[in-house]
This record gives sequence, C-alpha cells and structure tokens, in this order.
Amino acid sequence: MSTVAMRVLDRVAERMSRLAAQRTSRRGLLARIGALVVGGAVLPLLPVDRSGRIQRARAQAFAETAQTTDPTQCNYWRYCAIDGYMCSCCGGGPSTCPPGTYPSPSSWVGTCINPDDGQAYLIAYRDCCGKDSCGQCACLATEGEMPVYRPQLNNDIVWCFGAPNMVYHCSSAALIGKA
Amino acid sequence: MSTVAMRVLDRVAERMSRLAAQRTSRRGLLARIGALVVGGAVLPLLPVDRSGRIQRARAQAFAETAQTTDPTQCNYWRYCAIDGYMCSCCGGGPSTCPPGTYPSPSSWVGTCINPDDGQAYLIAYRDCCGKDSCGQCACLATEGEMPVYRPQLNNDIVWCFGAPNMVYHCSSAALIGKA
Amino acid sequence: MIRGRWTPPLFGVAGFALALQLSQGIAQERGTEGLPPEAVLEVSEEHTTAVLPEMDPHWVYVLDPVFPHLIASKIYVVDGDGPRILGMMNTGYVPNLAVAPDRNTLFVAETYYARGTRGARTDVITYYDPRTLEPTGETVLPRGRFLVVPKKPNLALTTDGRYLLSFNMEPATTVSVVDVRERRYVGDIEVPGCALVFPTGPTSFSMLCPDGSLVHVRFDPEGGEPEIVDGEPFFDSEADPVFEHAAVSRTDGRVFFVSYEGRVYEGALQPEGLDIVASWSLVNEEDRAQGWRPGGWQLLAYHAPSDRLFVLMHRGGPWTHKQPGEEVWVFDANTRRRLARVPLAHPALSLAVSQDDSPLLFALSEAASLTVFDAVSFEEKGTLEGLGDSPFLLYVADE
Amino acid sequence: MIRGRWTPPLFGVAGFALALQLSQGIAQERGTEGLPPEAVLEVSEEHTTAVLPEMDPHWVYVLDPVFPHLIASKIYVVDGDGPRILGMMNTGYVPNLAVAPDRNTLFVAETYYARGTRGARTDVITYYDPRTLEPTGETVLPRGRFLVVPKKPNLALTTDGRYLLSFNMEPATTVSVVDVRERRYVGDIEVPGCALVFPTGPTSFSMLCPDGSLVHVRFDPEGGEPEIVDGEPFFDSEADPVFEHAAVSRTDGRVFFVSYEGRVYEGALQPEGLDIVASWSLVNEEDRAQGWRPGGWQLLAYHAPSDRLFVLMHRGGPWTHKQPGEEVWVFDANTRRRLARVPLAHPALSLAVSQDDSPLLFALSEAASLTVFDAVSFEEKGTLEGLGDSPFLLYVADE
Repeated sequence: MSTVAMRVLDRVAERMSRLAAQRTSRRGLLARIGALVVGGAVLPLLPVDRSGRIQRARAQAFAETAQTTDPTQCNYWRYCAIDGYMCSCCGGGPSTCPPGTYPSPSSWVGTCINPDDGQAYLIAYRDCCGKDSCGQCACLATEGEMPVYRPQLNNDIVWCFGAPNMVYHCSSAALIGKA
Repeated sequence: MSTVAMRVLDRVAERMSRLAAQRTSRRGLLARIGALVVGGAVLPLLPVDRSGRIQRARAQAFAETAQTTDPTQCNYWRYCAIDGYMCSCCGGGPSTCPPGTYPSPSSWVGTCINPDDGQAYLIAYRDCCGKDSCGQCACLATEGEMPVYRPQLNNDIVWCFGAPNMVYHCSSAALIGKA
Repeated sequence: MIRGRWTPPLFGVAGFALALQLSQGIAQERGTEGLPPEAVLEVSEEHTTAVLPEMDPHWVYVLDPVFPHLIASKIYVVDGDGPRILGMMNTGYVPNLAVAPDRNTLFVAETYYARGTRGARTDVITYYDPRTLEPTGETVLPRGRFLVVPKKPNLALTTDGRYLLSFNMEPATTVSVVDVRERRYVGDIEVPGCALVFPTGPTSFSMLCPDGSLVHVRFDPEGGEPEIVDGEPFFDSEADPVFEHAAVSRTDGRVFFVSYEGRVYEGALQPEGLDIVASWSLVNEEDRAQGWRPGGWQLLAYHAPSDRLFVLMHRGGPWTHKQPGEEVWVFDANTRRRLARVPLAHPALSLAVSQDDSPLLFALSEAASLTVFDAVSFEEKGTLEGLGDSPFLLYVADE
Repeated sequence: MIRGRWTPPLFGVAGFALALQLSQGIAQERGTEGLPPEAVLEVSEEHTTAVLPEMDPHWVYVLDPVFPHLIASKIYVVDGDGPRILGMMNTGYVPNLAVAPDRNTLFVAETYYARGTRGARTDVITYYDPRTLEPTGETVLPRGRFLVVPKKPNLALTTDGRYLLSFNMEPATTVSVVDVRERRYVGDIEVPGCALVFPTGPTSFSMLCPDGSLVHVRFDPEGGEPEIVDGEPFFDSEADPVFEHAAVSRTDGRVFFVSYEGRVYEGALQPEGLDIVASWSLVNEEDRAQGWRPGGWQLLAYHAPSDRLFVLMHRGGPWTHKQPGEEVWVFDANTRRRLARVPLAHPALSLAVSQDDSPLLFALSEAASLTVFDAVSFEEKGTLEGLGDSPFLLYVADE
C-alpha cells in the first residue's frame, strides 16, 4: 500500500478514534461491544471484549436455527446480524467480493455462534462496493442491531468507507477471530 | 417558439423527410400507413391514407374488447398499438403528460376504432419524456406493430425525438383526427 | 451503387441546449403554415403537461430507495383522497427529502456518480417546484452526505425553514448547513460521535449520541464558532435504545422518542435545545406479556392539532425492532391513554398523519402498498398497490 | 459547553483520487505494526475480490434493461453449467453489448445523464475486462446512439472484431463506427431509412430497409467515401415482415431471417454483402392450422457446428409477434427438417445456444427466469429464477 493511501486511511481512523474516545469516556459502552475493523486489524480505538459475554446472549437465538454449509441462505451462521444482498449469490462468497467490486476496508463487527462447535466468533460485516445492488438473496437479521447513533452496531449504513466508491453491491461476513 | 428552436426542429423533420422519401419512392408502403407527427401537424413527408382501410382491419380485433371510459386500463380504445407505462396512471392522461415531463414533439401514428361509434381515429403515440419510467400500468398491444426498420409503425422506439431529454417516462395516446 | 458520406455529429453540446429551448412551446405553438393541405389533420386535442395545484395537506410524498437499483430511487406524490399518484421525482443514491414550511419548495439531498455507479461523485441539494415537479436548481454539498438506508432525521430544515441541515458520516460525523434562501452551502459543523438532526430553532438543532444523551448545537450562519452543549443521558442506550425516527412537531414544539421496549420519552423544543420532560410506556403489563412492542422503520406519527400519537406495534421477541407493525396504536399524548388499536391488513413499516383538521393516516407496507385511513374514525379509505419497489418513508406538509 | 468548529471538506476531488489508490491492497496488505496487542485479532480469512477464468463457451451474458428503472440496467454473467451468477455489470440507459471474437473484451454501448435522468447526456462505448468485470476505458459516441428497447442488431463488431458498429436513429439513420483497437471514434455513416447492422466483412455491413430489401455498406476507416449498394426486396415488408433478430454466424457465414408468418430467408455473408440464397417455411399446413407461429424478442438461435436452428414458437393469431414462445422448435438448417419440439415450462422471450461441441440452449422467460437445456438431448439442466427485473437479451461467445 502506498504511503499516500496510508495517510488517508490514518486520517479516517484517527477521526473514528477521536469520535469514539470522546463518547466512550462517558460510559464506556462502545468499548464493550463495538469495534471498527480496518483491513484485518482492529483499530486501537476500542478495546475488544474477548469474552463475548454480551454478544453471545444476543447471538444465541439466531444460532438455534443456523447452518454452516450454505452461504446463499439467510440462516448461514455468520449472517446473525447481516442486512442486504448476500455476496455468495452474486459471484462472491462470505469473504470474497464479486468480480469488479471492492471489500470495504472498514466494517462493523458482530458476534455469531457457530452451531457446529458452539463457539462465538467475531464477524466483520464488510460491504462489497463499486457496483449497484446485486439484487439476489436479500436477508435481514437484527440480533443485537442498534440505531445509527451507535454506528459500530448498525446495519443500515453503507459500509464502504475507504473503498474506491460508495455504491453498495452486496453484504459479506468475514470471519476475523474468536470472540 | 423561437426561431432557433424552429431550425432544430426543421432539421429533424427534413432528415425524416429525406429518409422517408428515398425509401417510400420504391413501393410507397409508408405512404399508406405511417405518418410522422410533429406538434399537432403531420409533416409533409407522407401523404396520409384517410380511408383508414388498412389500419381498420388491424384495429378491429382490439376494438372488440375495448372500452372508452377508463384510460388506466390496457383495453382503453386508444391503446390498440401502445407499449409501455400508461401516463394515466402516473399523474397524466391519454393526452396529458405527468408533471415535470414533456410530450414528445414527434410520434408515430396508429389507427384505433372507437367502439362507441365504430369509427376509426388516428392516434399519436407520443412518449412523455424527462423522467425515468413511471412503472405503473404496463400495457403491450401489438396490432399492426412493425419492426424498427419501419420506425413509423414501431412501438419499441423511445419516441422523444425533439423533447428536452430522451428519458422515457410513460406512453400517451392523443387523438389527432379521424382516419 | 451510390456513394455515401461520413457525417459530423448532429447533436453536440450546442444541440442539446437548443433542444431544451425547443420544448417550451412546441406542442402548443407549432403551426401548420407552409404544409400542403393533405398533410394537415384536424387536431382535436392539445398535448399538455399537468401542473399540480398548491400542495394539499392530504398529499403524501412516498420515498422509495429502490433497493434492487439504489441509484434509481424515486419519490411518488400521492393524493391521499383517492389514493392516486399525482406525479413523481427521480432522485439519486439513498436520497432524503424535506418539505418547506411555506410548502413552496421540496428539497432533495442526493448523490450521483458521473457514470451511474462509477466516475466522479457529486452530492447535491436539489430544489423542486412542488407544482411542476421540476428541479429549479441545486447546491453542491462539497463534504458529501451520509450514505445509509434513507432515514428522515438525516435531513431537516431549521424551524423557520431558512437552513437545511444534512447529517454526514464519513465516518467522522458532521452536519452540513445550506442556506436555502440564498441557495448557498454555508459549511459543515463537526459534532464528534453524535448522529441525525432534530432542529430546535432557527439556527439550532440537537443530535442523538451513543451514550443515550442529546447534544445541542447552535450555529452562526455568518461563520462564528458553533456552540455545542452536551446533555445528560436520558435513556439506556445499551439496554433499551430509542428508535431513530422520532415524532417532532415544529407546530406545537412537542417531540416523542420511542424505545425498542416501548418507552416514550417526551421532549419539548426549547431555545436552548431539545429538552426531555417526561417518560411513559406504550405497553402495560398485559401488552408486554403478549409480546407487543413497537417496530418498523418510520414507526411513529404525531397529529399536533389533536395531540395524538400513532405507533406501529407487533408481537415479537427482543431484536424484532425492524419487524413491520400488525396494528397502529393510537394514544392521547396528554392523558397517555390508548384510544384505539387499528389492525392492518398489510403489516406496515412506516406511518404518517396529515396535519389538518380532517386528518388522514397513511400506512406503508413491506409489500409496496399504501393504505389510507381516516385518522379520527380509523375507517379505511383505500389502498394503492404496487407503489414502486421498496417504498420506505412518508412525508406530509406542516410536520 | 464546548466550542465547536466549522470544518473544511474532507474528501474533495483529491480525496477520491487517493481513496482509489487506497483500494488496491488494503484488504491484503495493511499490517498490525504499532497497534497495542489487545487491539489485534487473529485474522482467519483474507477478504478478496473474485476474478473469473477465461470466458467459457457455456457462459451467457444476460442483458436486463430494467423497464421500471431504465437508467439502472444490468448485464448478468451466468455460468450455464449450474446455472449460477458469476458477476454483473452496471450499464446505462437502454444499453447494448458486443463480445470480442478473441473473448478478451466486452463492449457496452450506453447512455448517461449527468444527474441520472437529467443534465448533460453522454453516449459511450465502455470497454470491460471479462475476467474482472471492470471497465477499462470508454470511447464517446459524439453523435449519440439509437434509444430503443435493446435489440442485438443495434450493435455489432465487424467480422474480424476491429470495428464496432453502433446503429443510430436521431431520427435520421446513421451507423457510428468505432475502432476498438485504437479505442477511437471513426465517424458516422449516413444510410437514410435503413436500420440495424449486420456485419458482412472486416469493413462492411448490411442493413434492413423498409421496403423489404437489404442495403450493403463498405466503409473506409481512413475516411474515404463509403460505398452504399441497394439490394432488391426479398420479403414483403407489408404483408409479412422479418423479425429484427436474425441468426448471424460469423463462423460459417450463414444468416437466417424469420418472418412473422414463419418464413425463413437464408443468407450468406459474401464479400459484396449479405446475400439471400434460399427461402423456406418453419410451419407446414398442419402447424399453420393449429396457429403455430414464431414470436418473442430474440426468438432465433443458430448452432454453427451442427447447422441447427432454434426458434421460439407459440399458438396465436396475426400480430402476436411479441408473444413468448411455448416451445422451441429445432431444425436441421440443411435438410430444413424439424428435429424436435422442446416444450417450455416458462414461456420464453429470448433464446441462445452456446457454440461449442457440447452445446447448451438458453431460454429466457418473461418471469425473469433462465432455463438451461442440453442443446442435443434437450434435457433440462436447471433454471435460475429471479434474474433481475426484465431480462431481455442473451449473448454467448463466438456467435
């Protein structure tokens, strides 16, 4: 990545940090449940709760009817808080953008339970950006979804910040670690 | 109308005339059944067959189930060869464009039979132009409709030539005279 | 064989400018002078363009973001007395609408790319004449706007209608201010971490913050430093957050937020900002036991002349906050008593109520239908089916 | 109270340029250097963008003009061995597609307005890489293009793939020529009164004329005068016109036009133009008595390796030429014998057949479904439902 690009990204990250720091200092809410992920790394704006205690309770209901084999279905285990058209139906996969679209370098993070091992995992809900709506396999899951004044937990936002263009194509759900 | 506008229109009309003259001189087909109408006046490119003999035969089947009271229905008598979204469902009427859209100064002309009096009438199929598809009340009638190499009888064309912009909004069917 | 020729472009940039002029009077004014008699037909109809009367309180503007084709959104103008479509506007990517208090202008905040989905991005406020539904101008938003499934509190006019406030998250949060009288971009105010705009005065607004508080902003259109005052948390944003769509009445200064669990936070527009003055619940023990809770999208409407509050309610568990309403519950906002339960044939996402003395209640369904009720007798007046692809928001005059 | 500030635009034109660079390696390359350990999570998946393999003969490009939102059309790339969606392209207002003979480029002719439905109009040829589905450039068509419900013969490459021919009606009829190797607009050739383009050689094409004839055009890319030769009428354009969609094979030089009443006019690509060499009927007396006739949109497909012709047929009266087909009739183009009747569960508007030795037959329905058949055994291989709004045209490689 070029240093120019790094600088832009840093500026975005710095603003997000400032935003979060100012508000979380009051009650520390965001610190417990939200995280902004850029690339593969969680930015240092928010310590992440690795116990997954809170998210786990939220994700439980979805996991009861979830499956782990078909990412073109709305009950695929990673989609516990997804909203939009599933990239797996559009020429991509849960962590692959369809041809000609870009994974957003930013995302919000949810916690879903894998019904096979009962473990909670952190899922980065990144949009694939750069083409108009894929239009296939619309899913709406709202476990733990919060209003937009808590953006790290909101699924209405076009999560394309930092992508070459902000046109929403489809929704992906990349596995980024254990909760 | 400004003289500048007149000149543009004249250029359009002149080209249509030249086009038609060259081809109709061979077998005179267009002369019998087609006409280009600009504004309220038929341009002198084609003598119009006022007997309506040929069109009448074509329009007869449609007229058998047509009605004259509800222009939001596909069987409204003037729609015997219309294709698209009916302006009457979009804030307009059979000869009124919805707000913010423009009647095309050009059109093609079909012949429909009014079932109330059994008479054949000339109908100008003008598109209303300037907004994206109205999307309401799609109708497709193909009585007497011809391929696009006979443009004066084709209903696939965006009939917005001479309008401020060529974006198709809806289809209208203005009464312009007796056939 | 004939010899052909290569020809120059007929319609260039100049050509389109000419064509634009051409449109004005063509249908009416073109005469038949100079045409041979056989080319002239009796013309029995003029072909005109409809012009709407003054904006009626019974009209509703229905915003459809068109999820399968987000760059081709539309706003339908619907006469509730029908109901029937009066016209429509083409809008850009995830647009927002605002209606001028004097009813003479519609403001659309929208985003375009030069080649539909690619190329240079432009964010604009587009001004519309509500009678002709034609754009009359635009103001560029140089800093952009928040791209999100359209929500009403993304865009709002100050109480006197002079300044348009456009919420922006890039992801830093700012509010873009446009002087709509001078059609001029004033600037962006940075309000870190808080979201949405709820105007409180001619040059002031409040926003919702992640800790359950409001922040109050007063700006100087001449460029002086804005004043930003933090409020105290009034709801628990972890356990029971309030919905984004509040009912805010410019007319009587009353504001209603509703939480996921059905708690109402009542506020008042005060000179110093939006002040929360009371709190009560939409549901009693029995309702709660049956699982009734608010939900949908624009789930709340308020009729200022009669102080009535309308809320979409459904039965469901936690985290069903986006589930459409099975019923509209009607409350007296003064006694906080439920006056009626209106069952909905089509579960509804969004609600609006006209602000006149013979009010209509509008319910917009997931199935793209709009049902109109008498908002006093709750009698169903009619339903418009097939209203676009995914209509989501409703706007009436004098909200 | 804190003092706020007005802020300058964050992302201006420069910002977007930077963001574009940013995209290239962000998902893969951003490290975790400098972050505190508690902020770093194990990363179990890279987030990548799919890249397609070389274009396969079993792929089909499905063009959807999206009638309810014509400015937001799409082309879907579908793998017939599935069938499944491989990706898509966003295209402009009433677009057309052409596939390079070497399979390395896709050409889209499309029209944009600066503000979606209004503002300055731009007509372009956009070049796509078929593996990445990304635009790689564009050539402006200064004279515009024909705006009509998309038809395949509006746009075609010359037989060697060097020149792209875009039919234009403004309403004067011309053909715009683009040199796709140099990505340069060459010019427009005026061919009064005739329509559509059927390439016949490296610098020649024929067009259909209103009197039932073809006109043959040979152009000089260096700007010399084009030669235009009128042909004799070969069909009765009043009593029984031919459909616009012909089957034209660049591979074996055979051409098939079909008329409303089911007459086949067979042609050959000759150096001097498209020559009609024979005529026969799709229907015998019995078929005719039962009302069988061809119809739909792209109603014809030809498999060059086996000389088979596929036609959509339905039962109906005169002027039902746009009615979808109930069956596909399969003919041996040499013996003119009907080999099979393939019933369709979903009546189809358009047909295509892959040009390989294990051919697939594609049938596109009015209900936005694509059904795939083995084109030899006519066994149904699968159906893709919900393929956009109003898919209309099918394109395969090596047509």
